[in-house]
Amino acid sequence: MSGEEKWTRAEMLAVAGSLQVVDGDVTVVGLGLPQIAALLAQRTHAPTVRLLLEIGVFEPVPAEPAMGIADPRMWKDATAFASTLEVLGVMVHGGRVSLGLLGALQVDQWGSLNTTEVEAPDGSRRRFRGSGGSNDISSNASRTVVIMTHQSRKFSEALTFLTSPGRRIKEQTRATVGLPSQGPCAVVTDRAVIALTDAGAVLESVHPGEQPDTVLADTPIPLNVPAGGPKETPAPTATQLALIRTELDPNNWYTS
Amino acid sequence: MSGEEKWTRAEMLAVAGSLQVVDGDVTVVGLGLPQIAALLAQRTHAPTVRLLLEIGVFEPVPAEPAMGIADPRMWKDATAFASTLEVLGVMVHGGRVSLGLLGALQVDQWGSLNTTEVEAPDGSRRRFRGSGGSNDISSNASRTVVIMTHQSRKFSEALTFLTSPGRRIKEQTRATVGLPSQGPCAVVTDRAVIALTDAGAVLESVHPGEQPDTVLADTPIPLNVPAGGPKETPAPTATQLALIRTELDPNNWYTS
Amino acid sequence: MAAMAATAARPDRVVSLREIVADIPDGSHLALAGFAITRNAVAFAHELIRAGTRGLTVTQVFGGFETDLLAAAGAMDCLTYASGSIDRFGLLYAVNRAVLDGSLALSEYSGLALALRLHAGALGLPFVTTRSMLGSDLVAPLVATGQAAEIESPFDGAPCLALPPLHPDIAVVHVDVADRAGNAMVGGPVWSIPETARASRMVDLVAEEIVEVGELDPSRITIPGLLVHAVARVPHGGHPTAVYGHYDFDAAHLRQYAAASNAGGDALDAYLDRFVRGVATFDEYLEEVAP
Amino acid sequence: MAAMAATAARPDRVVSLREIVADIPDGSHLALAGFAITRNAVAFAHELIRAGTRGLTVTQVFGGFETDLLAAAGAMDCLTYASGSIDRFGLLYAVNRAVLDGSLALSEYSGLALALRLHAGALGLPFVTTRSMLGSDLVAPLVATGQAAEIESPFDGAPCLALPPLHPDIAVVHVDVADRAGNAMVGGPVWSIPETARASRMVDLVAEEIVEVGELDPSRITIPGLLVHAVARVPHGGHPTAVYGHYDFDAAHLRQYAAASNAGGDALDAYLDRFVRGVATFDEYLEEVAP
Repeated sequence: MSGEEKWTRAEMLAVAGSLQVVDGDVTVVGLGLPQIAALLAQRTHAPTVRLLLEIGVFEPVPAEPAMGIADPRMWKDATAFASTLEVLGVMVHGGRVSLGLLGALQVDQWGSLNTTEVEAPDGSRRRFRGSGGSNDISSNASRTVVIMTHQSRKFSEALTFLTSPGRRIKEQTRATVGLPSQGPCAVVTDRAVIALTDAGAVLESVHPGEQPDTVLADTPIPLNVPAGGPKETPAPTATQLALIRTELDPNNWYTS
Repeated sequence: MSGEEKWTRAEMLAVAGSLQVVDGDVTVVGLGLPQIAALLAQRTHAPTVRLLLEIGVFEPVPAEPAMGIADPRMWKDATAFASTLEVLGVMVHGGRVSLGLLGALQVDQWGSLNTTEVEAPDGSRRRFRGSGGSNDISSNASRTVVIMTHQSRKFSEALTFLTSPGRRIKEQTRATVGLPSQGPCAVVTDRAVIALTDAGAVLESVHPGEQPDTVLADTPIPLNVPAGGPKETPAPTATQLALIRTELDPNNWYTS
Repeated sequence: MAAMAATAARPDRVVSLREIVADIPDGSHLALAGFAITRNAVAFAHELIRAGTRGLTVTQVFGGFETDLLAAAGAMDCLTYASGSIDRFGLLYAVNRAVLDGSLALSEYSGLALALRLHAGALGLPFVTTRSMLGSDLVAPLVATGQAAEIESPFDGAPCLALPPLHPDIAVVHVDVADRAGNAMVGGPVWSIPETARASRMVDLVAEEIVEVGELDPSRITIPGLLVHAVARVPHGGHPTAVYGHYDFDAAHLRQYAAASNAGGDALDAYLDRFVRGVATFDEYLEEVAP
Repeated sequence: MAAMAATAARPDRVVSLREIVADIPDGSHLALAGFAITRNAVAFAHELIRAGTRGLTVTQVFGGFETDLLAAAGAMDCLTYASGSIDRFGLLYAVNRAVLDGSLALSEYSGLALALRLHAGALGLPFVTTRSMLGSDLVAPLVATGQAAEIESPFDGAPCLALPPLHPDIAVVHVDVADRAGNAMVGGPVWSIPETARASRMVDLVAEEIVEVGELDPSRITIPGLLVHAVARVPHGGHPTAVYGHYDFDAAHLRQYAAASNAGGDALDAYLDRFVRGVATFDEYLEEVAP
């Protein structure tokens, strides 16, 4: 527990992530905490957010916790069932998605993501999920937000594998590479909100109870600090916490 | 009436056209007489012919006469309703169609078709339907058969407009142009059956009552005659005629 | 910050046909989705003609009655299509006449090629490739106007035709039923309706019937409401063309129109005056054709 | 020549699951269509493992339980995918282990890029283009192996990625219901099922239920029977994954499998011996998991 022990770090992360959703956003949601953040936004400040799942689901309004985007509980009250070509193609590649919410194993200062493979200090490799729609969403959505826990090893100037492109890709601009949108605009962790800009990453806010210096020390990428220091992220409200605990994740699958 | 006045020319055409269908063919059918020929084959010697309509219809078994492929009567008992991309794309362009049955305004000795525009001797132009799926079918089906009435002006070594490619296209082979299949294999008219081969067009058979010389004179394209002369096309059977008159075209929309 | 129940805030996209037409400026690039004598957006075409909208570019894979009506009224400057007819009732006489007299600029494709351009537009693909049209006279005018390019496959060097994506401004589709949020269902074959709607920057629907959100089977949605700008209810709005599962085409009326369109001039003007310009609404037209 | 009534001669494509598996030689290129914990062709994977089929290449846009099972049994030499997991239950541990120890060659794409390769295969397109994957580390290994090419649009010079069509030998899809001629319906979202089936040279189906031709709504057909080689009925054949509208996933069994797959070695062998190799049919497996 953090923040005077009133919420878990993962709850804080879900809340801070949800605040990145603007009402009216057309949003593709990745597996895990992005689901909880999107549903929390849908149930609070962004009732008209339009959710899309790459499995081929339009505008679901899930009422029960789900084990992932392949869990039919996540498809509840969808307006249309369709295909991956329809969601990742027509909606994402077609430029109709305003926000992607993605998880990551590793992120660089431009918001490029690794969801494929990491290397331990001893040189051994671990493999994860791969791209799925993550690359398509990072490449094509108007903006994307990365939602992940904050550990030093997850921030790197040299990703083990660049699965999904950020605002710059190996010193190239997105336009040079041929990508249409601005790309990632924030990394939200369980300790801070890092804004991504064309001038680099900025420590926008730290969560209640966090010290900016400690966060900076645990974020080994070039990270700017605004004049006057980072703000404090708004604390979760009782309503948000109640929603997470009683409806969105009562079994603590995501927010323990 | 021809053939001892027992059948109309259009009936003979429908019958001769139907004989080009082999049982088991996957067949895309164009508007007009090709419909009647295909349905006649389905109701006689080719009961397992699989019909497809470019409007997005799989395996219909029409029981009533239809005014074209956009007439819902033509879609009866279909196994699947789908899209043009599914029929002209997956089935035709994907190489899964063994036979296309097409109409034409004008044909050359290689089976290239004009369904777009013709020029009268006075230089005035008349415009028709355009390609629709005709070009796609001629370009991609394993074989195609042209079904049309036999008038001298419909045969030309120099088409006013080459809508759909034949076995050779302006002296180029299909392979050179980039087309996958052999292309048109026959032109069936209300007077004769002309086989199309890589060595040129051959007057394979003339219909009962037709004189080979007259047919040749009315077919102003290079046309080979087999040693021993053309065969006689089998005459319509009573069964075929009864089917056309009582079920397939009782209103004489196509076979008057 | 109040919590909300797990029920959706769904937008209401229902408007009148007149509002749909009022949002279409002169010179717009329309995508139509009828096919010969089936599922034409006839009520929409009537309203557009009454509004006096001019200078339209129309893209439609398979032209039909609605296309010829717009040509007859002189509403169209440019047409992109793969073919057109009113099936056995006749050709698109008004379209063909306008092409020949130079008042209508025509771009012609094969059915698949034009469907693929719309499909590429729908998916946001940089371009799409095909073997269709290779060697035909369809290619040269398209290449000359930047609508196609002859290239080789980077994988095996095979010749192929590249086609750029197509993005009409506004698609107008006649559907069986839509819910109030615009999720719409088309019964029977759908020809090029899916990619025509998805390629367009805006989608308007005319529906035989409108129901509440949640009443339609999500597995039967042909056009997701998320892509839809507005939907208007016009029962029988496809007359005289057929709408599968709802009504047959009106053969007598199609014959009457085909004769007028083929004749052109005063005969066609008389048709338009009586059935389109001379009525205030589509309901009045329906009374005129079947009093 | 006798005339026939206007009723169709429809083929009967119903066979047993064992016959489907017997037709799949070692070294085949299979296309699978499950997604994580939903609609996996588990009965098929079991039968394939019991048949001892080896050296398979598998293409699957989103890997899942079935994919890991084939890796666990050592049936696969090559895998082409965009991602894989068993959702919150875990990763494709057996797949990942085989990739790291070099016994499984992996080609990786983005979800859209691989779906587009299958889509191009389905439509017979010379190649397809996308902006996805540009700039990422996914590109270089694909370019090096002829699976992608960096090109420019012939229309505006924009950089894009060209991808060749993909044609697996045999697709195996678990469907809700098929008729005896193989016309099949999938309820709920269909992810990459349509293009996975259409890209493949042959399509086999496993169906929860089989009905007579004519009983299904032609507007609800996900895979036309014309593309289908054979269909076998195996109720509950997706267990322990979910089949929408039929049954939920079996969380306890997925946890049990995930633990065994993560542990590997004897634990995974014990799982396979008990639930796959140690039973003669899928019905026996179903009794073993829910006696």
